[in-house]
Amino acid sequence: MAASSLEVEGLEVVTRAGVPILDDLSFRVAEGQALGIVGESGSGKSVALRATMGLPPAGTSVRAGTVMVGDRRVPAGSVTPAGVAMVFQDSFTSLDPTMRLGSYLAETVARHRGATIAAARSRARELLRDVGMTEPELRMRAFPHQLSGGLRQRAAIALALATDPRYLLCDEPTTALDVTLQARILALLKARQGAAGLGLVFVSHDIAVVSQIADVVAVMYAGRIVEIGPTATVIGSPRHPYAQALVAALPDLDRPGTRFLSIAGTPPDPSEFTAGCRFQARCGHPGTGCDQPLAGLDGRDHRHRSDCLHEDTHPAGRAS
Amino acid sequence: MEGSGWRLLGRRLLQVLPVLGLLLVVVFALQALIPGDPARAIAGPRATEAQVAHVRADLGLDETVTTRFASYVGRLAGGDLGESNRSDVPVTQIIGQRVGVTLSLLLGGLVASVLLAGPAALVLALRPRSRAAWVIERVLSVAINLPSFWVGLMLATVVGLRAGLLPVGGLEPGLGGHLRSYLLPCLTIGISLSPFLARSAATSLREVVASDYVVTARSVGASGTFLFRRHLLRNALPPTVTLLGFQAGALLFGTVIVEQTFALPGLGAEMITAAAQRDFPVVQGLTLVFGLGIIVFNLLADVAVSVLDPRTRTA
Amino acid sequence: MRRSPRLVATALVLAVAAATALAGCGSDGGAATADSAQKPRRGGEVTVLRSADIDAWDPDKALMIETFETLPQVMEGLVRPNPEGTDVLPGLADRWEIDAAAKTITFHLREGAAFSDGSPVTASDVAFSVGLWRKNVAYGTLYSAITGTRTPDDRTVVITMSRPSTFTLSWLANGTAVVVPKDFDGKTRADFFKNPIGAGAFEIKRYVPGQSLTLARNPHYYDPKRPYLDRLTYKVVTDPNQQLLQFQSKQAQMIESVPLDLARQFSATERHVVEPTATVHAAFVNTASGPGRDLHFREAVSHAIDRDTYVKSVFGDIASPAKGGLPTGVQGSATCGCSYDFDLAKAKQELAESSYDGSPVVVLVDSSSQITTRGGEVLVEMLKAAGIKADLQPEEGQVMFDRYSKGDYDLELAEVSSVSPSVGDIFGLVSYMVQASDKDKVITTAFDKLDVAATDTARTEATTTAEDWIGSNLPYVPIANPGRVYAVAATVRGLAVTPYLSYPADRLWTR
Amino acid sequence: MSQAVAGVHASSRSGRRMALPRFHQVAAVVLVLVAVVAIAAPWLAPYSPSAQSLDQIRPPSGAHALGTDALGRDILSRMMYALRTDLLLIVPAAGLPMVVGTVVGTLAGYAGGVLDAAVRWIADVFQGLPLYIFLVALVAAMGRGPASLLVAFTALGWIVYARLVRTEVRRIKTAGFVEAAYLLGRSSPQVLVQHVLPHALKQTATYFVLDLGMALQGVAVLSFFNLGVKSGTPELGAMVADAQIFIRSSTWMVALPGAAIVVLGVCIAAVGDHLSSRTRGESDGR
Repeated sequence: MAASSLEVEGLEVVTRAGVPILDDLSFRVAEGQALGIVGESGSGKSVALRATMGLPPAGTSVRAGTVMVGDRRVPAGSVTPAGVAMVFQDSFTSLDPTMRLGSYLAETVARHRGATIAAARSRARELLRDVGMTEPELRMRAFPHQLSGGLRQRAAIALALATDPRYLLCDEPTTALDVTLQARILALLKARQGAAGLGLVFVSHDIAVVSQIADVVAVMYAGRIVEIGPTATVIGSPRHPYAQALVAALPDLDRPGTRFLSIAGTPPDPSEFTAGCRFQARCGHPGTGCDQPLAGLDGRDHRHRSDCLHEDTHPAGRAS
Repeated sequence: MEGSGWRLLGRRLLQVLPVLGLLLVVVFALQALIPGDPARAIAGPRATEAQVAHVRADLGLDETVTTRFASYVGRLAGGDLGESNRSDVPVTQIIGQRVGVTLSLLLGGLVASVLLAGPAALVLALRPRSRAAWVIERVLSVAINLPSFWVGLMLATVVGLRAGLLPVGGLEPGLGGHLRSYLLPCLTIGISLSPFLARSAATSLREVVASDYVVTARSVGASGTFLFRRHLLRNALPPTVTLLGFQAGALLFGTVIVEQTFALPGLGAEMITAAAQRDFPVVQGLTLVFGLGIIVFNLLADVAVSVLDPRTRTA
Repeated sequence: MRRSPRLVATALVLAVAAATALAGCGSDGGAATADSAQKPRRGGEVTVLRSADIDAWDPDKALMIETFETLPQVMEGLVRPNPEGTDVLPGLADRWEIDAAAKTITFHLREGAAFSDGSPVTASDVAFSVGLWRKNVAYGTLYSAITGTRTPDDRTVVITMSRPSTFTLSWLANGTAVVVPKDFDGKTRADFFKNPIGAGAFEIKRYVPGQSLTLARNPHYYDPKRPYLDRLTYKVVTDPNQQLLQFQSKQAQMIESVPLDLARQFSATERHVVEPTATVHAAFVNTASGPGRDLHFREAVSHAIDRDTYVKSVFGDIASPAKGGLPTGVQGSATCGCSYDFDLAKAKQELAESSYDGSPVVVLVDSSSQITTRGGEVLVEMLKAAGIKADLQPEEGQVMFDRYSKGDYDLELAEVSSVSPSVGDIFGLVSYMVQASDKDKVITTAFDKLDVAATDTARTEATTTAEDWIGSNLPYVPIANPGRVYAVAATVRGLAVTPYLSYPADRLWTR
Repeated sequence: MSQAVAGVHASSRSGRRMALPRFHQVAAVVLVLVAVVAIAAPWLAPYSPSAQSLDQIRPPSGAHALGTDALGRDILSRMMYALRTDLLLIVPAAGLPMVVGTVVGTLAGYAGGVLDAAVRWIADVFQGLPLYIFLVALVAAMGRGPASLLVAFTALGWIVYARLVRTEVRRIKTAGFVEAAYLLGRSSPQVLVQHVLPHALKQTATYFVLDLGMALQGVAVLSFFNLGVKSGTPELGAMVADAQIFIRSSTWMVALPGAAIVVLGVCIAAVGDHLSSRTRGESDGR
């Protein structure tokens, strides 16, 4: 049952000065599956998504890597591989302020389906209903700055869906929203994933949010995947010290009053990336040989693995 | 144009009268403050005081400023701008004979300016680190500092005299003659205005290109000229359109240097001659024309901006 | 706009002619050039560039030299100036008699004299015109000798005078003594002068104020041979460089009063130099208040000026150091027995004797004229060398005139010019300017003598008394008699310019 | 076109690294040199700037390195002293209009409604002023000197800044981060200064950099109305204007001061651009 999948292999992104942000990053998500990528800001997780879309952030460029959508191979860095769409974090700045929502959606639908304007506009109304907007007719004529935060985020999702994607890359879509809206957006994405067999890649710094939606979770640190595996096992028994720290940082509702744990220090700047383990400086139990070159995990294999030489000597993660 | 554009146009047109009224009050105040006696300017050095007084009475200059203002506005309401103190030629006729030259220079100048600024802005915004951008930056900052009389003169000498392709100055009769006569002056205006336009457009274009919504637009497949027209241009234009509106208004008088360098009879040169000789009816008439032009050009720019960018539309 | 002195066509304070200076060769072109031998050809067209338009067709509004020059081409007067500008020639009147005893001038109108609409010029037209001249706002006082006119028959006009004035006849050759139809042919004055008809050599074909004036041959002109040209076009071009360009690209064949800084860019054959003109470039002294009241101070200023250097620096030698205070080269001109020489030692000595307390001396100039401003800078340096702390203050035209009439200055650089064949027309202006220091009216009495002088020697004698008074009292300090340059294409012949810069356009012809 | 847009991101591959030192560094050095010459003019200048001589309109020669003007004054000396006058004048002459225009534009754009309309009226009136009459009246009212010059520059210069900033502010006002700042309890003035103004200043900075160069030519025009520069004082703009008539017969009299104005303008623009792009965080070290 080899369902077709989105595979990114050997992705390399460098700054204008040649400093690598991502070197040899690979990951895979199958249709109907949800891959979560979690990590602190600056870990390169959103750069990975944007590079996959061929739209690396300003001042950076994709130097190597390929993107496989189903059976079609596209060199990384080529813009907007077919079948892949993206939803961005701040819906306010990511929607063109001069365009009415309806015409923006209709134009995108017309471009992808070659539909007539009338058909495109009805599809647009349908999309607005799909993302749970009330009075779609009113919303069609609205400009982004006339919508509330939640509505704007739904509009962004509708726009992504307008290209009839098979894979949806979500770059922290709920971070700018309050918790109740967050839950509704996650439910909406979950529904789309199930109903339309959409492949989801969900990036966030919040492990709790990722765990609600992702089947498989990859933990990224300093441009590399340091742990990957089915969500339950990774959160239940994290093996890499960084993953353990992330999970430990979650407030435990069972034991109120416990102090929050936080990880000392800050992630290294890309210019300070080393070949060896990049978590050394902040790792609670540095073993010997941590600066031996590490390759980072290949995200295409979803089995539970960790990229740490001394994982067996660490106490198991907190019992889930 | 959406409803709000028309509403803005309507509301703003109502404000034309008070602004022109305010401008007229300021001009009359300035005329009262300014040294130099219009009657003596007409009568000349040899006239006796009695004769000067006679001229003063004849021109109605012996009345108080307020009465003169009132009678001027009264006649203005009837569309009468009065006559030149110097030549008794009706001001409307003077303006009529010269407004064509000024408008031709203005519109031609703006077109030249946009044609020069457009490509330059594109290179500066889309290829900021290329050698071409570097060269254009330098050319722009040189062009801005070249005195426009020098640019005009060089064009007239090289293209006009040496190559003999175009008239060196003056206005040749006939439509073809007019076009040939306006080519070099409009290019001169274009060269002196385009640097401002290019830099303003480049700045806002650069900002738009780096914006999130352009990334989104490209992520949903917008590309090529559609991306440029629908997303880049529409967001980048507002500040440049505002500047264009300002420049258009400023050019009503601003073409005086080119009018003079190419001996073209525009409104600017007439304003200077009239002001120098304290020929106030002509000064007042021209000020109203310039004021009206400035208001209209700025208004058109604001309406264009409100059409381009919905965020600027308010109640 | 500093760089465009011509654009700001101000009616300069005392000058009728706008001041210009020339850098370039000083060859004396003069009127009689080789081409007078050839026979003028009829036909052709000439375009002339000038830096300012005529003030208006109405002689009351005449201030600029262009107006004095152009009005008589369309509305000829009874008499016209001779090319040398020292006497009068027949105009609409082909002969006249002066009866000194009865104080009358009797003019006999030409047989064929007719307006451009064909109607003949009658004595009543002339009588009506003389009435206009006497009521002229700017120049009426110069016709003061005339008491009235009589028209014994349709072609004879007798002008009666309160005194046997010979000056009046010369003054009738000035550009504003134009003959117009009686009662303006039924129109109002303003309407008539919008598009006037006259009995001159040309009629108005097309006039766009401030831009261009096209004249065509007057078919009814009394002399069928003249004007030689079919058509004459005056174009207003204020920018000197543009004037040069249009001349070089054959868009124009002549330029009136080329700015002297530009003159060297024309070849010698193209330069028609008029030098000296009937213009006096002088430093007018405020004798009512400030240091100017003291004659020693005025002597110091006069001796401090090295006129040869001044002429070279400011006018580029197209001028001659002033020999007298009144215009030269016209009827009645004379030089003063005194001498305006440069003597720094004497200047310092005079300054020591004067009541000058070292406070800054304000030198007022018109900032719209590049030449007088440059003159101001040279004058200031020369005065400083003599110990006078001079402060140059260029002012915009009307502001300068305002400060001048309020006495808010010490020295003021400007020019005074004749506009008719007689030096007399300037006396009125000079007496007005020097009234503060001319307590016993020397200038006015000198004019009265000149007015009735029957012979040239009598005229010169009258002028000399005025010159001597000016030389010894220095109400103003004459500096130079500037020249003028006309640019003329090789194809244009017959240009003869009088010292007061009028030229009969009907004598121009093209080869 | 989208390649062009993509090019923006991947441009490091296409743009060749500049071998020679950054242009703006060269420009900065030139400006420093100019400042030194301006300060040291009395010692460096071979002649007194106002010393007239009889050898007028002489081309550059041994005696006069850059030739002499219509009054026989040494052009090199006059240009040195002119730098002193101009450097002191152009910064306030372009700076004041920017400050006034930006403040007024920001308030008008931010407050909107009546204030916005009122500012637009006043701007239209100021822009419509008859320049000639206004300047002569200004001299009559305020007298000569730098004060009236700066008033003239400000009165005529603030309008374009106000209009540019007003348009920008109206667009930024609705931006998310502005709303967020409010939510966090910032007061209006704080929001204005910390959040709205920096964005609006981008357009102002771009225009200001060019306006500095233009101020030189503005001074020449105003000196015709006896504003600011006293007649005879060496000033680059006035030198060009005075020598305009000699442009074809003795070109150096216009070309030399004109070239100085162009070089000054180019260097100011280069350094200005670099500083403003540095503040915008795009220190791409062009």
